[in-house]
Amino acid sequence: MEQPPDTPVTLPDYGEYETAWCPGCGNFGILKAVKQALVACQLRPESVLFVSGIGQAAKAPHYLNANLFNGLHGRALPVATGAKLANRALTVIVESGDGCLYGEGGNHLIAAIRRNIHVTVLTHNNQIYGLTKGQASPTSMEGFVTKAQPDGVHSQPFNPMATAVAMKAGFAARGFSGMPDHLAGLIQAGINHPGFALIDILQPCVSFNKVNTFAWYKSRCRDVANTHDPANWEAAMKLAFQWDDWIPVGILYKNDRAPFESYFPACAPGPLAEQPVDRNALRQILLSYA
Amino acid sequence: MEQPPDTPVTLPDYGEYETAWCPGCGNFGILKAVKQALVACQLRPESVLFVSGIGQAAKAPHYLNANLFNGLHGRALPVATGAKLANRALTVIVESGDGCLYGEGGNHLIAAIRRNIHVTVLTHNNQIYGLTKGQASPTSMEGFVTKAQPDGVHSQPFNPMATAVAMKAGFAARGFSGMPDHLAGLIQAGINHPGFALIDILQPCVSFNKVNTFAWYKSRCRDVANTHDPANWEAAMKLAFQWDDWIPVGILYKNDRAPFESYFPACAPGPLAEQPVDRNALRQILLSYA
Amino acid sequence: MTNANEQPNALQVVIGGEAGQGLVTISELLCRSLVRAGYHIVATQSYMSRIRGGHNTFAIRVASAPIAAPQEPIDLLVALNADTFQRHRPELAPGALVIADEKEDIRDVPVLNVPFERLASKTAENMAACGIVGAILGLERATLEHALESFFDGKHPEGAEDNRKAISSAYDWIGAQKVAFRNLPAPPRSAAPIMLNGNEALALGALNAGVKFCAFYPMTPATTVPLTLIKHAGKMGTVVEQAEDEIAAINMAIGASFAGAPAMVATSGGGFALMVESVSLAGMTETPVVIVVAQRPAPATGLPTRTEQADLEFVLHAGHGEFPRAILTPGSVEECFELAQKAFLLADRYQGPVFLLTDQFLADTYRDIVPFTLDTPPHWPAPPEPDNPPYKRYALTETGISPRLIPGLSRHRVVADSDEHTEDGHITEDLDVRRAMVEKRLHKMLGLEAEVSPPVFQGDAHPDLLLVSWGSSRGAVEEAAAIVRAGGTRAGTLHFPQVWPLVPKHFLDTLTSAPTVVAIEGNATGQFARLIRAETGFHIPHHVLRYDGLPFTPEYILRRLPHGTTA
Amino acid sequence: MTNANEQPNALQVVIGGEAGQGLVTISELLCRSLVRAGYHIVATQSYMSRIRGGHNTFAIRVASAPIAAPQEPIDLLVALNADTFQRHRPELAPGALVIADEKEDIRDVPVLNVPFERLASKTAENMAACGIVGAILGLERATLEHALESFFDGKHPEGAEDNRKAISSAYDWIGAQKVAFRNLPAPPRSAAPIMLNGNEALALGALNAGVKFCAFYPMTPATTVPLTLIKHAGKMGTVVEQAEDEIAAINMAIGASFAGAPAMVATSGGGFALMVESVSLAGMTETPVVIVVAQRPAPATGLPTRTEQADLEFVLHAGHGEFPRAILTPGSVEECFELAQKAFLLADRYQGPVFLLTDQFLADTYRDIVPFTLDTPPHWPAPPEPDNPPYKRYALTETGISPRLIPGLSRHRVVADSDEHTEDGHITEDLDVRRAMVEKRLHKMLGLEAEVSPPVFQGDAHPDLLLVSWGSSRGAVEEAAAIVRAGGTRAGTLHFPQVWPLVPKHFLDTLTSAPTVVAIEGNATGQFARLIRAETGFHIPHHVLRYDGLPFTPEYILRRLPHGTTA
Ligand SMILES: Cc1ncc(C[n+]2csc(CCOP(=O)(O)OP(=O)(O)O)c2C)c(N)n1
Ligand SMILES: Cc1ncc(C[n+]2csc(CCOP(=O)(O)OP(=O)(O)O)c2C)c(N)n1
Ligand code: SF4
Ligand code: SF4
Ligand SMILES: [Mg+2]
Ligand SMILES: [Mg+2]
Repeated sequence: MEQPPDTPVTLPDYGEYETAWCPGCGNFGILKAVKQALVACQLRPESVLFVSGIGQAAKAPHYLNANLFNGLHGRALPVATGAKLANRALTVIVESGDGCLYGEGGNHLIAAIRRNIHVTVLTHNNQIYGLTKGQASPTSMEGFVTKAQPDGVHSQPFNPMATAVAMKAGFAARGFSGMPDHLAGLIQAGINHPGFALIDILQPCVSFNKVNTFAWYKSRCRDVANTHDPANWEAAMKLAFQWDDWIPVGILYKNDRAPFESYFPACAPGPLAEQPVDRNALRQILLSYA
Repeated sequence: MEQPPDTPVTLPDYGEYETAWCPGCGNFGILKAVKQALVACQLRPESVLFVSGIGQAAKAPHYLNANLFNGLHGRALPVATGAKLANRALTVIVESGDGCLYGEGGNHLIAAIRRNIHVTVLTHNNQIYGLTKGQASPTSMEGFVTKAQPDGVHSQPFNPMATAVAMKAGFAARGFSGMPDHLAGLIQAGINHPGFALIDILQPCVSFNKVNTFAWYKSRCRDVANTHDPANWEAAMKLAFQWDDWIPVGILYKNDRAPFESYFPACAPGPLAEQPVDRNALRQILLSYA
Repeated sequence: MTNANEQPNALQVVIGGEAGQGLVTISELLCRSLVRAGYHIVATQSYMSRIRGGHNTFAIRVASAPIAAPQEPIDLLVALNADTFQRHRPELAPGALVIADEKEDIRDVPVLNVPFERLASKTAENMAACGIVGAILGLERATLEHALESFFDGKHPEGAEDNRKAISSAYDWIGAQKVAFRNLPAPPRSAAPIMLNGNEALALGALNAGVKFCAFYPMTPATTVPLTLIKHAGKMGTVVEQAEDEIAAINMAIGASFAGAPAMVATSGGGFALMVESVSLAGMTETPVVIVVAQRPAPATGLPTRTEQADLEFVLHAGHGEFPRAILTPGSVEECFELAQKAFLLADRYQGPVFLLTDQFLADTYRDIVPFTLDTPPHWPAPPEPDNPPYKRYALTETGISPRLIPGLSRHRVVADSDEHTEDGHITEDLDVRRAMVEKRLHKMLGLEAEVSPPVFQGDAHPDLLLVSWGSSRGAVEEAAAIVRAGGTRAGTLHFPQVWPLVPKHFLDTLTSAPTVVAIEGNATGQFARLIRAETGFHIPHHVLRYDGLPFTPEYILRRLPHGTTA
Repeated sequence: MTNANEQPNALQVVIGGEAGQGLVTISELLCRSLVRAGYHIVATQSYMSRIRGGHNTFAIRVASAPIAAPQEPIDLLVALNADTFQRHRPELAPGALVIADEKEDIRDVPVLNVPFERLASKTAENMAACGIVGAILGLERATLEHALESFFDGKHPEGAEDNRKAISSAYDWIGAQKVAFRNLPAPPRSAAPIMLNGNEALALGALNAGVKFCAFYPMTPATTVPLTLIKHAGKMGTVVEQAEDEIAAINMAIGASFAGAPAMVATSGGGFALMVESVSLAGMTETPVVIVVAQRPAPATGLPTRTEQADLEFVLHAGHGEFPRAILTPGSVEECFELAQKAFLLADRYQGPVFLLTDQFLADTYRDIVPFTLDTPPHWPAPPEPDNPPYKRYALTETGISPRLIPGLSRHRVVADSDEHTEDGHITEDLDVRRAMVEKRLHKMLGLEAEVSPPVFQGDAHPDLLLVSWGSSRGAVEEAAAIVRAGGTRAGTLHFPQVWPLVPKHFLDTLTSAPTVVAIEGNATGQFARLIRAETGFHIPHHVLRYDGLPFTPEYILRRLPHGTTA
């Protein structure tokens, strides 16, 4: 199974696993696209670290062959941030649900955008809490009816793209699980973007979201690649709000701020785990307390 | 001391107290403006509930005569939300610091904006953690140096106005503690706005923020009232990013979404505390489990 | 020694299949029909943390006489897929019957091969299975049909009709078969029982106590508490809000409670962990709040859909600093209702956090219940308005209880602070005030102790074997003791419906006078036994522990009792 | 019975004033000078939760012989404002001297009226006070001047010069006065001690242990731990990040640790409360993380700048579910250094959360320290790479410890999961695996028990009076016992530098054989005594508790010992 490091990476390197998802779930398309992107990036499994939270989406990285820290609901981003700071050489990818990343984990998303840490976030956005059996998520549309919201959702949905663009995130893109090749391209671009990348992925949940179905998304999602310059902030902001008959998918916004980890001199020489403890320096420090 | 309810409310109704703030702190101007606004709104102290977190700013409501729940660092907004839902008749005002509301409490801010609950938030934004002796806050500018950030802040500052406008908050305004009359007007408008109102108040911290001083703010803050229509979202978005020689103060954005509490039929008849338990209904419900 | 399954009046039906096969629907329908027909049930749900696929079961123990616990041996196994048969084959009781599709190749055990395809449309096959079981158990066809009607409640007429037909064909088909299966005696009761699981009962108890506000963030196995409140929110005038996270949930509840609304939250271990800082806030500001912690196996995410009792010490000590609390641990669906009411009463009276500590097993288990009487509602007096200002929210009193007014509902201002505070609620750093306030708050423990629900002893006076339990294992423990007794050993049980505060005089004599004491706990370290020792010095030498995610059964306990303790 | 203050070799200087008067600067300068001159110090900070105004003190107990605790009586009171004199007047020892501005009207006690306005510019008046005290204590002028130089370190030359002048004028002025004040014997030492407070020592210990990552959210009294790391981050190659909240802080540390960096967090009760879910995560994923909890009085926000020991039970049981942990409770500044190292060692070896439980008193108290030797660094071995794939992160082993590889640093993939997992780290709902994993994790307790830092006994063999303590009260307890012994009673002390796990054979004999045992704890309910009882059944009948926010002193303890226990 082990390949010498100069062999090209191929799809089988990332394996095939049985999943715990419902047949027809949009997660399958995302899983496919992720593997495709990793191969396109020629990243070896042992150099990639997935970090996920809890939810149906968060199980995704169990279904490919890479390093994984499957942590708590809502807390993938700080774990990813710590891991990236500990070892810049790791490709760190966060994969989780809309509830996990925009609900429980909302504060970390904002902080990660502000930091611009080089972590790629893949949100499986099914506009619902799947694993807990169908309550509204932060992205559920106003009026959306569930068992927990029998009169419909009263809160305005969280618009991840608008918030990311308003906060001038390093990289903000929207994808659709039903366009896996297109999505793979976005993920590849996100991984290669040297800073924070948020990819919000529209994903039908066949079990609980009977409004935003595959067909619903399919008829709306169209790529913006040919008509939009991601450096154009105003245009990006407009596209972020575009959500009716047309939902634009593609890279909405991008800039070139320096990644957070570049500010830490300690991160430069290599993994923190391999840095020695300089006891001579420490001795000097101790004496400075005289 | 007790006044019959038809006596007009005057400043002395809100009292004068000794504070624990540093002489010269911007908090004094805010305290003054708050009292002025409450009088202008002709609100009786017993009908007003302040909710605050922890920090120098969060002490503010101790220095006036009204109901107060001074809770945990970062958690003022959910307490305020619960209280407002329990009693719509209360005027609920959240007062706390930038660290409290945008740092520890970031997730609640986003949720409160989405809900559009009728709560007025006054952020004492001194761009620093005051009470804990001067670490960077979410609004500290890039490069800002503190003991905890000796190489300067590397994160992009949180822009509360940009985020609020991007999220189409009910009411978003910026004030300056050095313009207390202007600020009082904003607070009055915020209280009267029937939905969520965020008022970000620039506030010099004489002890720890030696960059964004009174003079620094003073020379930059100018009102937008005459030139800007808060219904104009695009213009509001531009103003939200305006932060150099000119920092616009005033109401940047406003809309008329229905307040969150209006969706709960149970909130309509009056305070939940005064609603009886309908045991006949409950008996019917019990039997429906046969 | 007899076994639970040998009770002539009880038998166990297990329905197993994948998530998404409609297992829950038909099982609930069957339970409801059995209850309406007057049977007693203990119906336990066991499911995986996924929406489709996997392996789930619904185990319905049914009896003509009262029963209290699930049992292990299966008398009637409905295998909705092949996997179910393979998994549960070892649990089949002597004389058990398996019901499976005729296409499954099941051998060596009595099997009823059902031609489901012929009996029902694809989507109604599960309903045909339901009909088969109903018929075998001797339920009237009409009973099932009526239960089906209430299920559909006039909605989806096509689906309803399809399902009715499936039941009908099943009854028709089985009439022509010769099924050898032991029948249950006819049920003796004629009362009109209802069917509730623990979470439903808990929510209804809260409603009767006057809950007006609930905030929650979804978390298995607690979510059905708020969902039950939501279902009845319109009629009961309750505000229920799904919060952005658990921290928000409990702070909303505290805010609502401060503003006068009896308030609660419901969550499980990991969600509760996020509430811990605010438990301390409720303690410091003396704000009533009822906190439901429905336990599941941890640490961390653990096994989200299984059961455990490993959060006792965590809940007992959750929150920084020292302040009073009470922890109620219902041992049955009825106790969920009763103790939910008590929780609100205590929270109101002692002004602080009160816990209802349940678990997945109790939360999800359906029982037949005699409808509760609602005529003794707990008392929520309007707080007396002190007439001499200044009003002092935290006035130092003998009981530690201070007059609580509601902001906006009196002429007074109400000030609460998470910092140490003076009697009027304002922040202070006066260290004498500090000492007085610590003592005032802790003084409330005395009142709480006076209102403790004492442990319930059952069985022989002066037993040789004493089984100690808390929370959901009550039924299994009491049934195990009954079997031990039937075997000739003097046995008793001591069930704790409240684990904090503990009042040693309630139980210490019972403990010290029994030759053999065994603690039965759904955790790996014997947390309650440790607590008893911390409070009394009494060391419970024997343990029966379970931490594999499954609930206690009488059989599980009997197999693990110390050697020589049973005759 | 003698009193602490009657020790001929010790005296206490208290400097009091408002926040913002430069109190900390001059006190630290004075301490440093005293330490450089060879004196022993215990310098305790007592401050309010505000930036300007209020009342703060810095109490410097100074001695020619080793001392271990603060004392109450004041020998030299420097009153930077009138309020200081009023507050501390009752604490003045016989023969005490008060130093105050000549404008203050202080009577009835010996007072040195200083013309501060003449001695220094407005901003340097505090430094003049510093000079006065230095001169009275017999410090050489040059010692203070050198300390001032290191303080300014070449920066702000004008301010530095102003301050130097103030010291100089103070020395000149006092030369002309006749000050009657008892002098301390000259210090005996010639070693070159350093001066550290508990938090600094803790951070330096962590650095020596190899800490490479720390995330924090500011919280008094923990913040100076990360601030110390930040100060030396450049030289030591440490990454320190201020997180958006405490939940982020601990998850960042867990992420960094998973990726191989020895990692820590530091916070206080309320902030720790937010980390509780992630403590359970570290337990489940078996990720090393060192958690510093610097206690302060709670519940909730409590008294942010005062001290308490009321989070022991909270920290012990924090986190849902059951998993191993260790809790180290340093009793001195030296133990902060030592136990910080041990914490990293244990976290690494047993792969989970390890706690350092300190408090505001210890965190902020300066002591003279003999520089630590750094030549016995703890061992961080590169994990051996198993050569037969598949690599199993959670392989079941006899010790419960599984081979830990670092993702990206080997050929293997490393998979960790907060759900229950198989040996290879993947999510499972297999209930047999569950049971095995629970047992594997708890099995690590055995190893932890074998490495416990045992309690330290001091004093007479077979004491009649045994004082039991944990954490920061060690010094006060040991001094109190010394005084009792000097009074003719056989007394001993048992200090616990580690409170979990407890190994009864380390201490049970000592406890049971002492006629009178007293637990000394900085809380209101006797938490550690309860823990001892839970683990051993032994009931400590007497308590000396303190919960007003102030640290223990020998005097406080002596006043509260049970009647008849001292000769
Ligand atoms: C602290 C905490 N709160 C709640 C839960 C329960 N929970 C598990 S998954 C989930 C929501 C899942 O929704 P989402 O993140 O959108 O993922 P999806 O299942 O839809 O893919 C929740 C609330 C939890 N595991 N932890
Ligand atoms: C959970 C928690 N974390 C940290 C703290 C410590 N703390 C108190 S105030 C504060 C920051 C204050 O900054 P800000 O909110 O901006 O208010 P300011 O003092 O500047 O007015 C912090 C971190 C706390 N009390 N609780
Ligand atoms: S519940 Fe929804 S999101 Fe989860 S696996 Fe099924 S279809 Fe996918
Ligand atoms: S520290 Fe800053 S914010 Fe706090 S009172 Fe002083 S000046 Fe104001
Ligand atoms: Mg989702
Ligand atoms: Mg601030």
